[in-house]
Amino acid sequence: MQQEFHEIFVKYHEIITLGVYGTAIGLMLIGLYAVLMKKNLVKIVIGLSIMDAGLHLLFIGIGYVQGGTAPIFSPGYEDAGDRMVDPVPQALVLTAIVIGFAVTAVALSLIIRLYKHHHTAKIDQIKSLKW
Amino acid sequence: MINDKDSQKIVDYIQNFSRKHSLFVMAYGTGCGAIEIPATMTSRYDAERFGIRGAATPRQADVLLITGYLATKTLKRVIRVYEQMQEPKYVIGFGSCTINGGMYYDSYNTINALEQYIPVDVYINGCMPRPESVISGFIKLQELIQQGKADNGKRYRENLEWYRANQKKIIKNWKMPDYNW
Amino acid sequence: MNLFFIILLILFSSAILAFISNRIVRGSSGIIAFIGITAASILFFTRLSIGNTYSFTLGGIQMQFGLNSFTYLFAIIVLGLGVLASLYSIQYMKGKERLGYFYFNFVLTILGMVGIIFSQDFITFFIFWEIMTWSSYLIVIYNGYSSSKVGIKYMIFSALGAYAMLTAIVSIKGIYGTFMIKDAIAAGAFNFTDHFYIPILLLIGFAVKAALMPLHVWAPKSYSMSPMSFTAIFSGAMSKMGILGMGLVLTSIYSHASPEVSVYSLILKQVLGWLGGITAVMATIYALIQTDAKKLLAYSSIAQLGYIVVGLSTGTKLGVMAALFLAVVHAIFKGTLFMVAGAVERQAGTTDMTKVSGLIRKMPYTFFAALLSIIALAGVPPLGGFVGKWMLYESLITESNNYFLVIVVFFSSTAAFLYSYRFLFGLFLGQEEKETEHVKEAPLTMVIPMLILALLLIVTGLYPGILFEPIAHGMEYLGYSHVNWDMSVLTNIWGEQTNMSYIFSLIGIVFVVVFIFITLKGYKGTRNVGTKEISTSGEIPLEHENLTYQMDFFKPFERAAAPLYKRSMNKIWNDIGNALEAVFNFTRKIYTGNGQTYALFVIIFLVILLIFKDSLFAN
Amino acid sequence: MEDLGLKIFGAILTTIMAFAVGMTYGGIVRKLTARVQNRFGPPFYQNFLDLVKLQSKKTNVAHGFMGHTAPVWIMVASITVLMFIPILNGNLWFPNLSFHGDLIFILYMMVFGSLGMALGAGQTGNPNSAIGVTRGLSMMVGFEIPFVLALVALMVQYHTTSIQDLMQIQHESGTWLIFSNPFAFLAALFASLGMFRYSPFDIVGAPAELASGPMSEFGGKYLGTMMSGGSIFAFIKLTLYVDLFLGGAGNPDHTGIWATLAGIGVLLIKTFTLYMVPVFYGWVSPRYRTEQAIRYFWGWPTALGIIGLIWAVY
Amino acid sequence: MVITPIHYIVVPLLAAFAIPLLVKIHKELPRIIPGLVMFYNIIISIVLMQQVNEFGYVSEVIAGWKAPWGINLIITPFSGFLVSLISFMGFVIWLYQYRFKKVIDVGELKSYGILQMMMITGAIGIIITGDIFNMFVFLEIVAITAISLTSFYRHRDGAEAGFKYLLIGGFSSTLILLAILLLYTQVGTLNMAEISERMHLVPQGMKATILVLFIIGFGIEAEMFPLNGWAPDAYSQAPGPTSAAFAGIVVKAGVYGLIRIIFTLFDIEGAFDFLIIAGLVTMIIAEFSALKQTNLKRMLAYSSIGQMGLVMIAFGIGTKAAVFAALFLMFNHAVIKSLLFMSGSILMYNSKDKTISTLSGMGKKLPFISLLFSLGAFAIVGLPPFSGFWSKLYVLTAAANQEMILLIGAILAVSIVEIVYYFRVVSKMYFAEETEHIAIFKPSINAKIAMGILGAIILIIGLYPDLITGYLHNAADMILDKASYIDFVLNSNAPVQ
Repeated sequence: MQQEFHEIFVKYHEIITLGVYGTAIGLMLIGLYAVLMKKNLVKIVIGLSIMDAGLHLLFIGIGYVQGGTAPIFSPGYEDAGDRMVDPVPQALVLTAIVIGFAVTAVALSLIIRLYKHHHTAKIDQIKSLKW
Repeated sequence: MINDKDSQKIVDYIQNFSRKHSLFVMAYGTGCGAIEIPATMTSRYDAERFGIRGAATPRQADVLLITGYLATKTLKRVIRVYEQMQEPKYVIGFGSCTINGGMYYDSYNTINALEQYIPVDVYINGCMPRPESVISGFIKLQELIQQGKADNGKRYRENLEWYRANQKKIIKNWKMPDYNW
Repeated sequence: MNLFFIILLILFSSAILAFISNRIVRGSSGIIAFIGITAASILFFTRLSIGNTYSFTLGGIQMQFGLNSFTYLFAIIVLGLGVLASLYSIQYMKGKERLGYFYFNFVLTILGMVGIIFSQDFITFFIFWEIMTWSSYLIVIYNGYSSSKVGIKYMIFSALGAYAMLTAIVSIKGIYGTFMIKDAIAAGAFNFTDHFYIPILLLIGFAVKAALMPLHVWAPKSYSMSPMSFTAIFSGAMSKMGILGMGLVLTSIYSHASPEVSVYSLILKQVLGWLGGITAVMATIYALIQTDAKKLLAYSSIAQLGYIVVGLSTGTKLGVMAALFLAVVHAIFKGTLFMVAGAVERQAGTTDMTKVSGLIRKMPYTFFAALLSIIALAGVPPLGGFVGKWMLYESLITESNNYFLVIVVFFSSTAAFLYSYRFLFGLFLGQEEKETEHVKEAPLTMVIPMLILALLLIVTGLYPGILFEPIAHGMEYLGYSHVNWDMSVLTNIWGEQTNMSYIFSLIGIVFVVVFIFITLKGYKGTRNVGTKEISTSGEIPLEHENLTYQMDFFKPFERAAAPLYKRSMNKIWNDIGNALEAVFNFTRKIYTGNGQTYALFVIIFLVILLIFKDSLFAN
Repeated sequence: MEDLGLKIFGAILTTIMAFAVGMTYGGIVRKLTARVQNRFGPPFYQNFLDLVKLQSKKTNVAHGFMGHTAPVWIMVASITVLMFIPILNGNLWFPNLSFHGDLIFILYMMVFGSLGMALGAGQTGNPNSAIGVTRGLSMMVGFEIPFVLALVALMVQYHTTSIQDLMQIQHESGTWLIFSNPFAFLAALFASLGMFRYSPFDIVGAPAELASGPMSEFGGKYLGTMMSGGSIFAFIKLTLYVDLFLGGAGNPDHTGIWATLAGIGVLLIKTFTLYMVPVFYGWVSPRYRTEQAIRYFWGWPTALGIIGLIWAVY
Repeated sequence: MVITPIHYIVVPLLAAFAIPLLVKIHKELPRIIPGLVMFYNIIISIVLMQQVNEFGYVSEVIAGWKAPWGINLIITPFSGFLVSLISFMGFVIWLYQYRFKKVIDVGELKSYGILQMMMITGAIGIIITGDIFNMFVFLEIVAITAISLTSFYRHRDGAEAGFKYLLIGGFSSTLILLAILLLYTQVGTLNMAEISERMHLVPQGMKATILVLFIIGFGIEAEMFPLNGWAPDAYSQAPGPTSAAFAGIVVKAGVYGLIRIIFTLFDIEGAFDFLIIAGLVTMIIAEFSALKQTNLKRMLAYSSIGQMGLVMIAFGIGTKAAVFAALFLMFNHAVIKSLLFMSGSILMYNSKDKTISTLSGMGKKLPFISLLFSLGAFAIVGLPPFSGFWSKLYVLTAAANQEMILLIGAILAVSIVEIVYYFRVVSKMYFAEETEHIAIFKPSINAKIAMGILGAIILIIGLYPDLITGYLHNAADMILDKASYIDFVLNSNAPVQ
């Protein structure tokens, strides 16, 4: 099973890479669209999250090495040094996900607060601070 | 060396001569007589040849010319103007009205005899007196001045109480400053 | 410890003390300020001599204090006027609020001016300049919120000037590598060859304080709004700081301009001269329609400063001498006049000439001081003001050949008679009003400084040489050689003379003779009467009737000169200000308040930067 | 010290002469005016009579110190200016102090009296006085402009600010300045109209309107002294004009008694001729309002002055 | 106990998380503990600055992995200066806020203490870390805590400001992360020294792209126009001490990031010019907008943005003198703007509707606060003899050395605008008739002491700037000396603790 996947990966490596990158960038653009165009606060936050997700995907994609293994020196994989996927992006993405989570949490709490005060979640109606 | 009395005489003569020939007239145009003044002053009768000219303010004037009837209301102003003139000063009553009230002798608001309120040096008779008689009146005044008989200011000062009493009879709300000049 | 620092420290500590002491003993700060300024002056005049210098480093910048004969001249003005004004101030400010605040800034202003006089490098110059500016700003707004708008105007223009100056200063540092005034001049910072903007910017900076034409709009209200004891200093001494700087810059421009670029310096001469002339004319014209004596004096100050600038702009010996002489004399008489206005304000409650009149019998000494100063201000012989004017005209006619400027200046000077008369008439002559019956002569400590200054005017008229001596030394420091002067004979380069001592004695003799004649002749028959005893066509004015002619005093002139009144610089500046405010209002609309817009900004900025990244971030 | 005595004598003589001539001119003008108006007119010595009468007034009213000294200022100004104006060119008798003051000084000193009187008039408290003063001062701003333009033109043209030198130049060159710079002269002439305050520029003291304006509170000795001062001043103005534009009088080469008298004769002729200009102008003119007067002076006279100045410079 | 840079991070974090526990012991502890921690921070700073003076650098390797493999903390004269400044400001701000409100609910107090300490920790972390991703993490810590603090008061506008901050901050984090990602793909390392060393390998286009992303990411934190939409709202809605902390701490960290990126990581000359332009535009727009503000704190916020623009300009000039001036500006801005925010919040607290027009009569009601506010106003507009003057002078001199006359003109023209709106407030405070009579909230004594300390610093530095210029010169040297930084981090020839 694993072998099959591996072969498929090797075979369609470029397509998959392209797909991953494309998906990542697409996600980011979708997120961006949501952030810039959607009026609803929640949707904006969702957009932010999608954007983050796209970015994370991009990270992972970049860290991928063709036919890579987990970046762990374990028995049977002593020679895996060349084939290891880059561990750093993964570590970074982990951190970034956590941060993104925190941001989303704070954002949602703020939205609740805003909704309480303004009775709306439309961003263009929440403009008491201006000029 | 001439003594003091003689020199005083000479000085007096010069002073009187110049006073006589330089009469600044404060023409108080109270009544209809004022119409004669321009005629007197201008080309035809030319009073200036006698040194007579108009003065705009009582401070500079020598002669107070009361031209015609004097309403009780006006009297206050006349007295004020008269008192503001500086000595030696002279008063000419112009026209019959200043002598005895003339055609206004029984008017309720016209004074009859000017002399009761301020001393008068020369009266000019007539209603109206023509410029000729005005000039002759002035010449009479000049003669008086030359002789040193025109002592209008002195008379007023000395008989002030009498004049005041008369004035106050006419002017009910007396709010005049005291005569102190 | 160095003497320069000691003097500054005395002033500084007396400022602080004055600030504190008012909380302990009410009203004591005035005395402390007076003592402090006097002590500093005594120390200055007895212990410091011309040529002393002291160098030190602060903030990595080499600085120097020193005293040269040019600045010494201004020290006389500042400290002399400072002592008298602070003496005057004690009674004038008595019973007012925030005395600590006032005196703190008062002394600090003087500290600033003394510091300017001490400074031999641009940085200390600028530091003290700014100290002077903000402390005086704080006094301008002392009289409450109504004056704070005025204060803001003052501060804006001061800042404009100061920053123009700062630009020039740092440019000098950048280009010639020095902050020392002397080194900069020697290096040719002012010689117009390249970097011609440096002297121009410096001149703009000084022109603000000297209230030169387009930059003068702060002055009238600032002068009239601040307490008069301070305005004496403000107009008398502080405006001279602008003259000090202008003198320094202009003379070095004229003496260092190389022949091939001297045409620029000629243009500068003309431009400055005409600016000065127009300032004089316009300020005079506005002065004579004022109804507030303080404002009148304020405008008159501007006009007088215009003359001084005209004198400086000539750059000739006589012209500069005239300007410096006028500067000193202006300090004297304008100091006196503002003190007079203050005395009237204190005693009668207002200086509005439509409300106050006929104070001459009530405040005879004040009137005497005012009379002498007004004579000097109008430039009528034989007082000091005339000497300055004479030299100014002679220099314009004989030396710099600027004939039409003479006419302009003369016009202003003639029109100055109008407001001079207006001032005296408005406050002191005319009917004695019922409202001012209670008025009494100002207290002794207010009268004494006024009289001292007024008498100085006589001295400077009779023996202008007393002032010529320091002026000549100062001019020699500036690079003029063989400055001729005489104790009381004024000479122009064509050889014509005016002998002040003859004039003085003749006027004196004739005055005494005629005065005795007119007093003794008919002495008995002469009666002194009050102002109610006037010939009013026989009418006796009622109590409430006002016989004083004060409104629209120079209406005929106003009508005749109507085109001159049409355009006011004030209006132009206001328009500029409004336009700027509109711009500011527009810019803040950028912050729409919509978070999404902000996000859009970010993305747009990102996209723009990415598009232009290669040109922006090339190696 | 003998020299000083002589000088003082000369000074007093000058003053007396100026006074006498001024008063007589005034009388003659009155007479002439009367003749023009088809009147007989007062005698030419009428002004003296007026003066004596005024001085012999027994009572006087003074309004405080400034009011008291107002005539004094006029006299001071008149006599001081007189002392600084050379009456005859290079004459020993009348040099006075003319080497110790120049045109600029005289320009300023000439307003001294007006200002002094204005202050005196102000103290009287009479509103008419104040109005008159404002009119007078405003008008002064008017006529000073062409006047100064003319004077500056002269100074520039001949590189001197001394009246004595200007006279000398005219004497040496044989041409009067009126010919070498007619525009300046015209400007100055127009200015003189305002200076003499004859009609149409007599709104200052407009008798019927302002009760003689600044003088309205002065009588007796005050008015008399003012009159004398004014007479001297009239002479001063005329002499100044003659000195500046009409070649002056007197010959520095002949300073004998007869030459002096002849010089005075020439001076009288010239001054009288000049005096007639404002007088004639006045006879045929109604009165201007103040602003009209000012505009008048700022119009053609100023233009002429500017032309004169340009003429002088180039 | 040996004091090492890690204490900066560990101690406050530990304290922050200990607070919820300590509350159980005593109610007052959440108030006091931040103070102790801040004070400890100051001690660390003093000790470390001594070492920096002695050896030039102090560095710490975390978990024994030497750079470039592990994360290292490094204190150079530059970062040491900033860290000391932040520590000091942190302490002063704590002093100010201690008993700021007498009655406050413990939950709030607790969370406030935690957030604030984390924010300061984050800011310090940004500065002392040598690893770019670590920097990102600290930046996020700062951002999240700052957002929370902005909306700390649970009123309407606080939440709004917080949300805007969050929205823009989200972009910031995304872009920085993207930049780090791209950078990593190019150089394969996250250690800043090593990145810098390998930077020449990166193709030009890529380099510029990364730089753009970084600039925008950090520019948001550094309040660069047009990325600063969040700033006025956040400043004006945050609690007073937090506003002060924004000006004194958060922005400093943002600018540090920007400077570190531009000066150390990249070798692109164009970035300097860009900084000048961006700074200039930021300054102009911000100061212009400030003029017409009615809310005092918002006005101060715009002013703060303007000041940061000036700092950017100064860094953009790029010479040693300019960098020195920029550091001086940062110092001054931290001190003065904090003072202004502190005193301003008290003034606002006492005015009816937080507008400038209701400030009338404050000079009498709150003389000390008003005096300090005026002092701050005078100092920030650069009037001598206050400290603001010197920094402005140094900036201008540095610009003049490059003959940038127009730049000088622009800076000074904007300063005039600054003068106008500050002096308007001052004159309003002192000279306007009192319009509203409301109960006065007197600041506590410790707040007065805190403000007094800042005021004294302004005065003392103004009168004798040499006290601080030595450190600043060292710091400026370090910023420009990229090679020795790289050399030090990678070769570790300085003492490692």
